[in-house]
Amino acid sequence: MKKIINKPEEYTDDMLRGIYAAHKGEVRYVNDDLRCYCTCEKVPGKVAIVTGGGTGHLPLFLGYVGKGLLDGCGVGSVFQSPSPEQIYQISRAVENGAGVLYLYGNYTGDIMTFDMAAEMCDMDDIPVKSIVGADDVCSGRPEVRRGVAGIFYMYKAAGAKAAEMGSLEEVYAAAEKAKINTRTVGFALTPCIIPEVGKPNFTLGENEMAMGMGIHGEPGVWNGPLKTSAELAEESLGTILKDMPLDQGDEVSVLINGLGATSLEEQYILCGDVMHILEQKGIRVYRTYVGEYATSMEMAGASISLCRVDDEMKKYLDYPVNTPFVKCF
Amino acid sequence: MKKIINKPEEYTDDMLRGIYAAHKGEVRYVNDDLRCYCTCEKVPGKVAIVTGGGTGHLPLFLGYVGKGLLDGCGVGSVFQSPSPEQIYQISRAVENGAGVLYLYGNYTGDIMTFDMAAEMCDMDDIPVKSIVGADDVCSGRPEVRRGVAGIFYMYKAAGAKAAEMGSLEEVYAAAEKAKINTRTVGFALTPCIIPEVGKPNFTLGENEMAMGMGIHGEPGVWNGPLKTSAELAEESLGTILKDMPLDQGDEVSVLINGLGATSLEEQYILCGDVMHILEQKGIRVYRTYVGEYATSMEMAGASISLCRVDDEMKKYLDYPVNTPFVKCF
Amino acid sequence: MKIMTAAQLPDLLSAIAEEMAGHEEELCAMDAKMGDGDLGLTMKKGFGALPAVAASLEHKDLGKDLMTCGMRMSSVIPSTMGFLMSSGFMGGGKAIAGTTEMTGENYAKFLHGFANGIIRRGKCQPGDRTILDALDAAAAAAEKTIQDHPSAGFDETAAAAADGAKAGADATIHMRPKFGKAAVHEQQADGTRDQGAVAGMYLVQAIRNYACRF
Amino acid sequence: MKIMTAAQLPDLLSAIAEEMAGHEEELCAMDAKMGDGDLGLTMKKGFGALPAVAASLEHKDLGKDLMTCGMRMSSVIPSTMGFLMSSGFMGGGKAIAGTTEMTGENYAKFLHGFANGIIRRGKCQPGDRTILDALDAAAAAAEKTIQDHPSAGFDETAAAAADGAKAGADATIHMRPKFGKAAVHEQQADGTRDQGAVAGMYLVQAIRNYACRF
Ligand SMILES: Nc1ncnc2c1ncn2[C@@H]1O[C@H](COP(=O)(O)OP(=O)(O)O)[C@@H](O)[C@H]1O
Ligand SMILES: Nc1ncnc2c1ncn2[C@@H]1O[C@H](COP(=O)(O)OP(=O)(O)O)[C@@H](O)[C@H]1O
Ligand SMILES: [Mg+2]
Ligand SMILES: [Mg+2]
Ligand SMILES: [Mg+2]
Ligand SMILES: [Mg+2]
Repeated sequence: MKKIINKPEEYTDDMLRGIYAAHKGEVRYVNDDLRCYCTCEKVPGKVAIVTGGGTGHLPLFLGYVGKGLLDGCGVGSVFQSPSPEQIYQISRAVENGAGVLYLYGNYTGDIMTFDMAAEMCDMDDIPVKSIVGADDVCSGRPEVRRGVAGIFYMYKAAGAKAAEMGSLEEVYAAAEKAKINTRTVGFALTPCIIPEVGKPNFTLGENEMAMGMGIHGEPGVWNGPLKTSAELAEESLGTILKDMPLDQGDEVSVLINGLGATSLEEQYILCGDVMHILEQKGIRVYRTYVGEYATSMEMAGASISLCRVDDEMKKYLDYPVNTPFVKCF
Repeated sequence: MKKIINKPEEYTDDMLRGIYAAHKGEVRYVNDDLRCYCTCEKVPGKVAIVTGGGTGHLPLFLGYVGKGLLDGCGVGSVFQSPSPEQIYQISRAVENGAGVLYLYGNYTGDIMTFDMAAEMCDMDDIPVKSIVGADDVCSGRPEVRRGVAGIFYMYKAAGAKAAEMGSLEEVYAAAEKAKINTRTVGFALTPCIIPEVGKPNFTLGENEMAMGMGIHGEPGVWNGPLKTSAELAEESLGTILKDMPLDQGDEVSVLINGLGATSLEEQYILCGDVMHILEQKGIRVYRTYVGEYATSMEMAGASISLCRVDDEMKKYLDYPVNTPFVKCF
Repeated sequence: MKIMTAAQLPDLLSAIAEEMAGHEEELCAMDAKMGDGDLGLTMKKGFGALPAVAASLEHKDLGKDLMTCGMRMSSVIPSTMGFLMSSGFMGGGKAIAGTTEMTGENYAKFLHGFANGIIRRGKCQPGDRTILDALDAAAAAAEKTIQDHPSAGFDETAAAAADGAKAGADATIHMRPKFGKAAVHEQQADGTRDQGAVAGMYLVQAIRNYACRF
Repeated sequence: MKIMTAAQLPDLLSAIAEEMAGHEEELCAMDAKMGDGDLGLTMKKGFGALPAVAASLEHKDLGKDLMTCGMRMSSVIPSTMGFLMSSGFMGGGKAIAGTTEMTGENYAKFLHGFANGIIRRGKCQPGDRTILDALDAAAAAAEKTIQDHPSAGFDETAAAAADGAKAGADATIHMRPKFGKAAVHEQQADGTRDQGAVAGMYLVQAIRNYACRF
């Protein structure tokens, strides 16, 4: 296991110590618990948005806490959920009197955590609404789909609406709108290693890849020989467009996401192939994001997300964002 | 070779096609040559800054072209120099009547390219000054040192001074000031693969790392068993501070740079260890940058840069930057 | 024992923790087949933390003490089974809030509340091949015991519940998984008991062993 | 031939390109020991592009044509040796600008300008274990020939230059590298000729072969 770490069991907390040291004054933790991660900025009357999930996906989840996006994030151990108590404490710290939106990925453990936290908030009369990202087309029926990189668009929409001082219902509706219009397909080329486990979480042959694999290594739709960038773009877009048909003249935002070890050079090669296909289909592109938005530590691979946009969604995407990890203008 | 690519020999141009497609309206190419990369924005009377170097180091070099930073970049093939003709054509396209600063890394081929381009500009009466980044402490005497991630600070200082409409001499002086005050130490954990070569550019044992290795795999000061993050921080800072002694109360900016495959989580763990040591030594930290600033495709490893700052340097660091790849506020 | 007092809760929890620790490797191996292989570890860790929690409480309300223990568990092991166990203890404790004694009748109520806590948290139904299948069968067996013998003690009820839990866990062999990683690796589940149901069974059996020891 | 005309430049360049292609593997192997192993490839590619470039020119000024070829080379092979060869051709061409004939005297001037182009580009000196050591010795040998026999032809001068280049390349065996990757892998350099000097030697030898062929 070639990682720049100290004790594997301190991986998450060592990472957090580094983050707080690097971004003093921008982010802080509450309840004396490093894993209760909050923005330093409180805006009275603003709906607070809280997310959370396991460590190992930076900039997901905590990287989206900051101006124009989220207010707090519960940080679990590697690929593990945060605790309900942590989400509850964060909620209390960041709520501004306008309620809290829980916005996180569709994973059993996380759902349970946030549901329990919502019940605790309920006892404190803090209004909470919950919505999960479930954009990963290859992970089953819409209700059971995992949340992956496409949650970026939900963060973006909800964050903008909250910053515009929308109500809890309006912020929820913005997130829901992004959810309905976003689809992702991802593929892995290599596994990653959970520090405390010390060995790869799955295996792939020398020239093998896994189409549709999840960010924790959940199996996808096929394992087979590595395809070219153009073939991957073609197949992924085919899967997305079968699930969310688009007409000529429709407009989308494109998110090309690197899973960790895949170079930015490759991400742009893939981006070029995706843009080429969209152009051929007469689908217009509004904004293109390329980079690491939801990773699996040092896993090699990428994902492609499309978000269908209208004037309202464009306004959300245009809204400026400035967190220690994510800056959009 | 597990890469998301099409033809290896099209790696650089496929990447560039993706970049131009993703960032239409922000960047463009001139002379009908994809590799002559320029910002779309012309500011009359501003000193133009041109950089260049081989592909495989994104966001270096072209990622630094944009608002508050550079004006153009010559893009070479993987780990190869751009041509003098390309630098010359870019210079002609981006110069705004106030001269051009060539700011690039200290590599033989690149020096020759920029020198030849400067001679061509001279024939057109375009004033050119040149300065190279040479921050890599482990690569020898100051004059022969390679340029690595620390060139970020030179870009930042020169870019801010040019944006403030400083003269060519002033922009050069800002870059030089950053150069004098910046040191970097890097280490690699795994090699990377040049697409057209198809096999790793060096080998390291299962538990082995290379301290001081260059971003093209140039040998460093030792190869040996992988150290912990805290040990790496200690040794790297020791090397830096021996070369550029700092006193208690001195102030620095810190740049933790991932070489490609090393996760952001690990970069922050390393950051935490670096900050801890600086705190113990009473060295204050002004701004901390963590992420990928100069990579080697999918090489695992990291580098640590310190830039000693005074009020002038702080002003340069504070100057807002907005390129498709790099955003600082 | 026919009745367990609130003050004995730390003892009971120690007995459960010991039992779970004894099955660590077995549960991990079962879980590894289907998922991440951490079930034995989390059960040992989660239950291992409870005796100290219970010992620090006032023993004035057995139901509330059980709820507090459950709440704590979700912080110690924030994983699916951690949350389910936590919700079970909270649901069970709530069902007997106000009492200081674990009678047979209260234990039946506790198990019923436990199963409901799981249903609420997991949005699951009996037959979905989960821990619920063990706990639901345990609760039904306990209730039947009380219906048949209203004065049945903690020990007698716990014995019936343990038999029910075993039958419930065994029944999962033939169920198709509906949730989480197991649903994805459906084939591997075939012919084995659900690991969560087995953990639930060990919990109910550990309580029986404690209740019948004295 | 005693004199080569500007119109023959494409032919000369073809002959050089052929010679370089013949040494592709040898130069790559030498370069691989020290650096990235691409030297044979780039020399083949760089010189391979020149005949077509030269053919497209007007043959009115041999010096200018040589400069244009040099300029082009830096775009075709933007690597250290590419820039050095390019600067050599540009320096050599500039030294005989205005002429249409390669006489012995002009060839000596060309080589002198070639060596100066390398010095200017590489900031190197004779003895630094580079291509310059071959070209500088070649230029010196050519100049000596002209000094001794002012009317010596292109062929005679080129023959002397080729011998000089060989001696210069051989002398690098005992020199310590000062530049680039070779300086880092200093030990590996010991006992071998500098690969750049060898490439320079093949260039000068190819010109001799062409000049003496007719
Ligand atoms: N929605 C659910 N409702 C009830 N039980 C569930 C549910 N999902 C999973 N389980 C139970 O949890 C067990 C897995 O627990 P655990 O190993 O902690 O999960 P993971 O490691 O996947 O988070 C399963 O065997 C099953 O009994
Ligand atoms: N500064 C210099 N001046 C003159 N010659 C040099 C210089 N640096 C390198 N060389 C020559 O270039 C040769 C290496 O060329 P090449 O393989 O193209 O370099 P690289 O692949 O390292 O860019 C060396 O053998 C040496 O002869
Ligand atoms: Mg990465
Ligand atoms: Mg990377
Ligand atoms: Mg598990
Ligand atoms: Mg070479």
